[in-house]
Amino acid sequence: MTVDIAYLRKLIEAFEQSDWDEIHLRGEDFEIRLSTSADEPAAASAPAGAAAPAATPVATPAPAGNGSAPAAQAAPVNAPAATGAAGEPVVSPSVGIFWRAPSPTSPPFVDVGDEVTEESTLCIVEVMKLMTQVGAGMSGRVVDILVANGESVEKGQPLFTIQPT
Amino acid sequence: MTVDIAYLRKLIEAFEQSDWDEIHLRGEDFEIRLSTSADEPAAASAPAGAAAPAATPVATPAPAGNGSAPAAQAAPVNAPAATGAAGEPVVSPSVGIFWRAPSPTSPPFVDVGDEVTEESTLCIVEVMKLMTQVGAGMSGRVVDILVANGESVEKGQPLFTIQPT
Amino acid sequence: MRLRKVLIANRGEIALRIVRACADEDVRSVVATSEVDWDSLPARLADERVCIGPAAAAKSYLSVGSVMSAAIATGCDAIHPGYGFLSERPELPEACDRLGLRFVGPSAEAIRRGGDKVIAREIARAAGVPVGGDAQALEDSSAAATRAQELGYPLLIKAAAGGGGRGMVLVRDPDELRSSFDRASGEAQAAFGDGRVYLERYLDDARHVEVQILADAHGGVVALGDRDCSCQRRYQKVVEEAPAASVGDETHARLAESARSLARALDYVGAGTVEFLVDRSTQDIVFLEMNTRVQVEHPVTEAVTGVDIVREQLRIAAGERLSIGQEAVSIDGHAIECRLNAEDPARGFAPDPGTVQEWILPQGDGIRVDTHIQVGSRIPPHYDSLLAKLIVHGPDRASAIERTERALQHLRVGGIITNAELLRSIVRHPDFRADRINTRWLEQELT
Amino acid sequence: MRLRKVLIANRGEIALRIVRACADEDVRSVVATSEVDWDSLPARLADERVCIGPAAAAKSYLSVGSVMSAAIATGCDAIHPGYGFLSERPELPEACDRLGLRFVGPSAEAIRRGGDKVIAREIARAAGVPVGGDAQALEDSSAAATRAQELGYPLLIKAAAGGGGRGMVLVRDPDELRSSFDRASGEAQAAFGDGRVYLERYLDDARHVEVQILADAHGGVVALGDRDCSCQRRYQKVVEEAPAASVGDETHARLAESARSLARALDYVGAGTVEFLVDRSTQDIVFLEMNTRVQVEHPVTEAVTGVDIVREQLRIAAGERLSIGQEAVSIDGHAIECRLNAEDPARGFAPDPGTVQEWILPQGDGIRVDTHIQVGSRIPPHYDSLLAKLIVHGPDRASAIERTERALQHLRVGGIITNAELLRSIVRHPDFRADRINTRWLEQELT
Repeated sequence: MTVDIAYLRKLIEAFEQSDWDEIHLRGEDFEIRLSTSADEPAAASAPAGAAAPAATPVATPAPAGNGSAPAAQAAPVNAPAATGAAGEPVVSPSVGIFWRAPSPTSPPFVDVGDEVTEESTLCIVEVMKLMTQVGAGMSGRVVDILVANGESVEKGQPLFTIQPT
Repeated sequence: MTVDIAYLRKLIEAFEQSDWDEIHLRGEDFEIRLSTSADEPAAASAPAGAAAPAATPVATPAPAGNGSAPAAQAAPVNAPAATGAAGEPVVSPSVGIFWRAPSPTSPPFVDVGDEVTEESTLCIVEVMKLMTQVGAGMSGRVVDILVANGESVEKGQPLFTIQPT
Repeated sequence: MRLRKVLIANRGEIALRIVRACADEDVRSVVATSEVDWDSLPARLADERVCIGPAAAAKSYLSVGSVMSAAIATGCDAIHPGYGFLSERPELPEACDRLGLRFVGPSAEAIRRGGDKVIAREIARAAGVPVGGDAQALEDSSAAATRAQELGYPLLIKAAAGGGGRGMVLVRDPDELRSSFDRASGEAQAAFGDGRVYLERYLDDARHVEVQILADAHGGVVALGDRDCSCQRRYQKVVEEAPAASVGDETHARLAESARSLARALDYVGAGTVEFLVDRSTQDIVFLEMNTRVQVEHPVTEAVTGVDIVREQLRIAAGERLSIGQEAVSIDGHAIECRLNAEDPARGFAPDPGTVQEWILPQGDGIRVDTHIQVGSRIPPHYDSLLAKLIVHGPDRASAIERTERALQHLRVGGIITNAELLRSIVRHPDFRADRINTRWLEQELT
Repeated sequence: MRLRKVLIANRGEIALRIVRACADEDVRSVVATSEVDWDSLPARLADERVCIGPAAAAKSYLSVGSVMSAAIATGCDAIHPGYGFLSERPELPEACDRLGLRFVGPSAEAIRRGGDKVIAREIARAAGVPVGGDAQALEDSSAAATRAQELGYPLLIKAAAGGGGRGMVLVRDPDELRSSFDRASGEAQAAFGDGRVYLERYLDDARHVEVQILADAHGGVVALGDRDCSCQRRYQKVVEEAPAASVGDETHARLAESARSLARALDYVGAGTVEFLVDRSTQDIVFLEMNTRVQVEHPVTEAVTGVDIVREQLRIAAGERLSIGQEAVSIDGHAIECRLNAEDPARGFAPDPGTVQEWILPQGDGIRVDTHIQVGSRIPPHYDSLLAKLIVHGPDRASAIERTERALQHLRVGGIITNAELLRSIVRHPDFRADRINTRWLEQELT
């Protein structure tokens, strides 16, 4: 099926009157992207609770209209690529979702350059609603963060690089 | 599990006192073959009804005893190999089992060298209890029978070669 | 004496059904398989499996020697034959008796007498069960003509050794009888090695109604209500129901009492089914035949009675008493079974073996599916085409039909052709919904 | 006005359940999926599917904008939220109202008032439902101390915005109250953005009993009997039953009447559940909370009442009357649900995502499995761990337990670790069989 033009009009109208920040729909044979800015949307933000920043809505409908099916795979997992930063890796204890902050509205646990101790929490890995805090396990300085917030991670995948002190 | 020696003894005894002509059992880790003769057993005979020829029983138990699993596949399908005999093929109308006779005790419909007419029945192909008679569809002489009695056949597989007259 | 380990001499959904009943009764199970069934679901779920021969049933599932040998080699103390294959061959219980195993089913004698149409009819008649015609084989064509005159046309000439619709000829007048008699007898001789034939009243507007019997070795004989299996094609049942909703209370009682009388007269021990025809206008009942094994359609009776028939079979074979008495049998609601077959109604119901690519079953309250199929299952060409039985239970016939229709709608099968669309047409049809069908309805209306 | 097309804003077994209920009601279905669920069974079986965002629920299943947009773009006239995700967020029915769609559930107002613990308790109290403690938020620590003295210890400090076990602290004496009050209020503020707390009587030997409610827009309010969900771990239900067999007739009636009163007081329209604690020794009942959506465990109620709760939800949303009145509700037998989760009891119930390699379900009379899993299904790490619900119905509790035990025995799952063995341990346990458990039993006995 393709999208009825009347439905599309109604959708744009609803979007303009809403505080929804970005909409991206894909069906069997259509794709619709509406955004409050012309930029590419940011990645997922943090666990649970939808953030709702109000902005001047600028609708940019872009129905693709061809028969291509949507990609069935989720966000790609970052490969543990060699980075320039030297140090010890902190790896994920399980498969899951990588979260840098305890809630959508909180600041990240750590940033590059921060000093950490053995007890410092670096991130949360969420698996099926179970939140596991990942600790540094060593004292040192965060020299690299290898995964973007909200991405899927595999068990044993390096998440941070820490330069021990 | 392996076969208990007491069970095996009981089986041999039962076989010797029976009119069973050949027994071939395979389990996860054993294989037993009992036969009334030392020869390899003949292939399957004909549709339905167990034949029961009496013969002097000679038990030849042969438990394999190793861990090899039995072959899960049925009798191999004869490839429609090129034969020396020239003529027209008669092919199977469907997947099924090839039977040369209407019953286990009947003689075959045709043998190599027999003359056939358009109306002659050459064989039965059985699929899920439905018996389909396969006719010659031409006048001529049977020059080759390409499949052994009781074997599985595929749709379109050549069954007979007929030299039209 | 408890059973310890049972050899299951069958395949498909009924083998799986028996594997599970064994587990439920705390009895070990061994599935005897042909080569093509080695990796089948029942074989994998049983405690053990043993390959007894090639795909051709004559050398595996139909071989008494192979089945007996497998039972002995694996240390079984009983054999469950399921339905079809060896289940009604007296040679199997005979071999069990000889070799000290128990047979989950009646004695060889009961199978022989119940399976011989002429003998069964004579026993039925003696037990007061209406047989609609003769209980004796006819000498020759002229004896037949005399007898036919007394019984009145139309009549069926039936083979004493026939069954399931095989070996019968309809005759409407003396001319047809004369021209058909010798041929019918000759064909019976050729097909069954037994040329005896008899005459039976032909009911052209009748329902197929059968009674489920359980009998133990202590004299307990229970009728678990009846089933209506009128919806059939070429004597193959397609949709079955429990109870038989079109017959009145008096007929229900008459059927149950007739079936119990017959079971008693046969000294029957085990699960069995007594089949009748019921004339739609007169409600006259006529004994058809006795099936001395568990029936494909047993789950509809389980649904409305709450009795697990296969577990009862195991208990009976162990010498236990039935878990239920006749007075405790009550019928709760209505149940319908649809047989999903790998066959193509558009090509004259030609069987369609192949590999199952998609297999999505309905789910929900009152829905049961008995099946051995999974995605990736190969349907071999060597055996029958039954893929699954959809059994739906509801508080009454109308709601059971509605649930069945929905469940069939939710079924998705890919890779092979099935009769699902025919089943949908049946349960949607006004005649079926109004329960005004007879045994010829399906062939005349929908196929 | 009939529904034409429903957007299902959920995933997993409940999405599939709703897809089928839509088909049964002759309504088109559209499943809104995240990227990882695009090829899931509900998405493939729906009439249409639309991908509304990435795997992270915050950007897909929890995004009101994405769900609303998907409903509009696909021309739906209603949204079914299932359970979890957006099902109890008033923003979704509000958006539906604003944009002219129907919401399959109660009004935003009813969700808001029913979901706010303090308001719900006040409404319950006013409707004559025992609330076991206060129905008002406490000003400060000293007000709490005064009130606690009147109520008597032990007590629970609970967050007004909490639920499902989150935001509660047990206090046994004034010292503990003093030291805990400010922390509890602070944590509630941090977790829910709402620091209001109240005091509730703590029953340390109680059962969790809940009443299923259906209410239509024409004033019809029906209680479909109760369920016992005492078998839980960390406030997550594991095994549920209907009816609650341990309470007497008088308590059944009191629970049903309390639930109906509360629903009427809330002007409730839709399916909902009113949760209570029942003191095991006194049979006192205490209102816990109201869930304003379909419950995971709704099938046990379907089994014993014969009412299809999800279809009733669709009918209610279409403005139709309930198909059943209170006087027609009767309880037939007993039903048990076991939740099969992808989690490892040996590793502290750590979830175990992965790919399902083997998936063999039980079959048989009285057995229902609701699941979205097939062989090859990948269990994503983003959502909850529910794989399947096994629902077993029997004529009484003992036979339902026996059937459940057998059905669990026949279940085979490979490729992922599940809690199947825990479920088997529960139904085999003498305490469970004797029905002498309370809400803390599972954690104390088996985990």
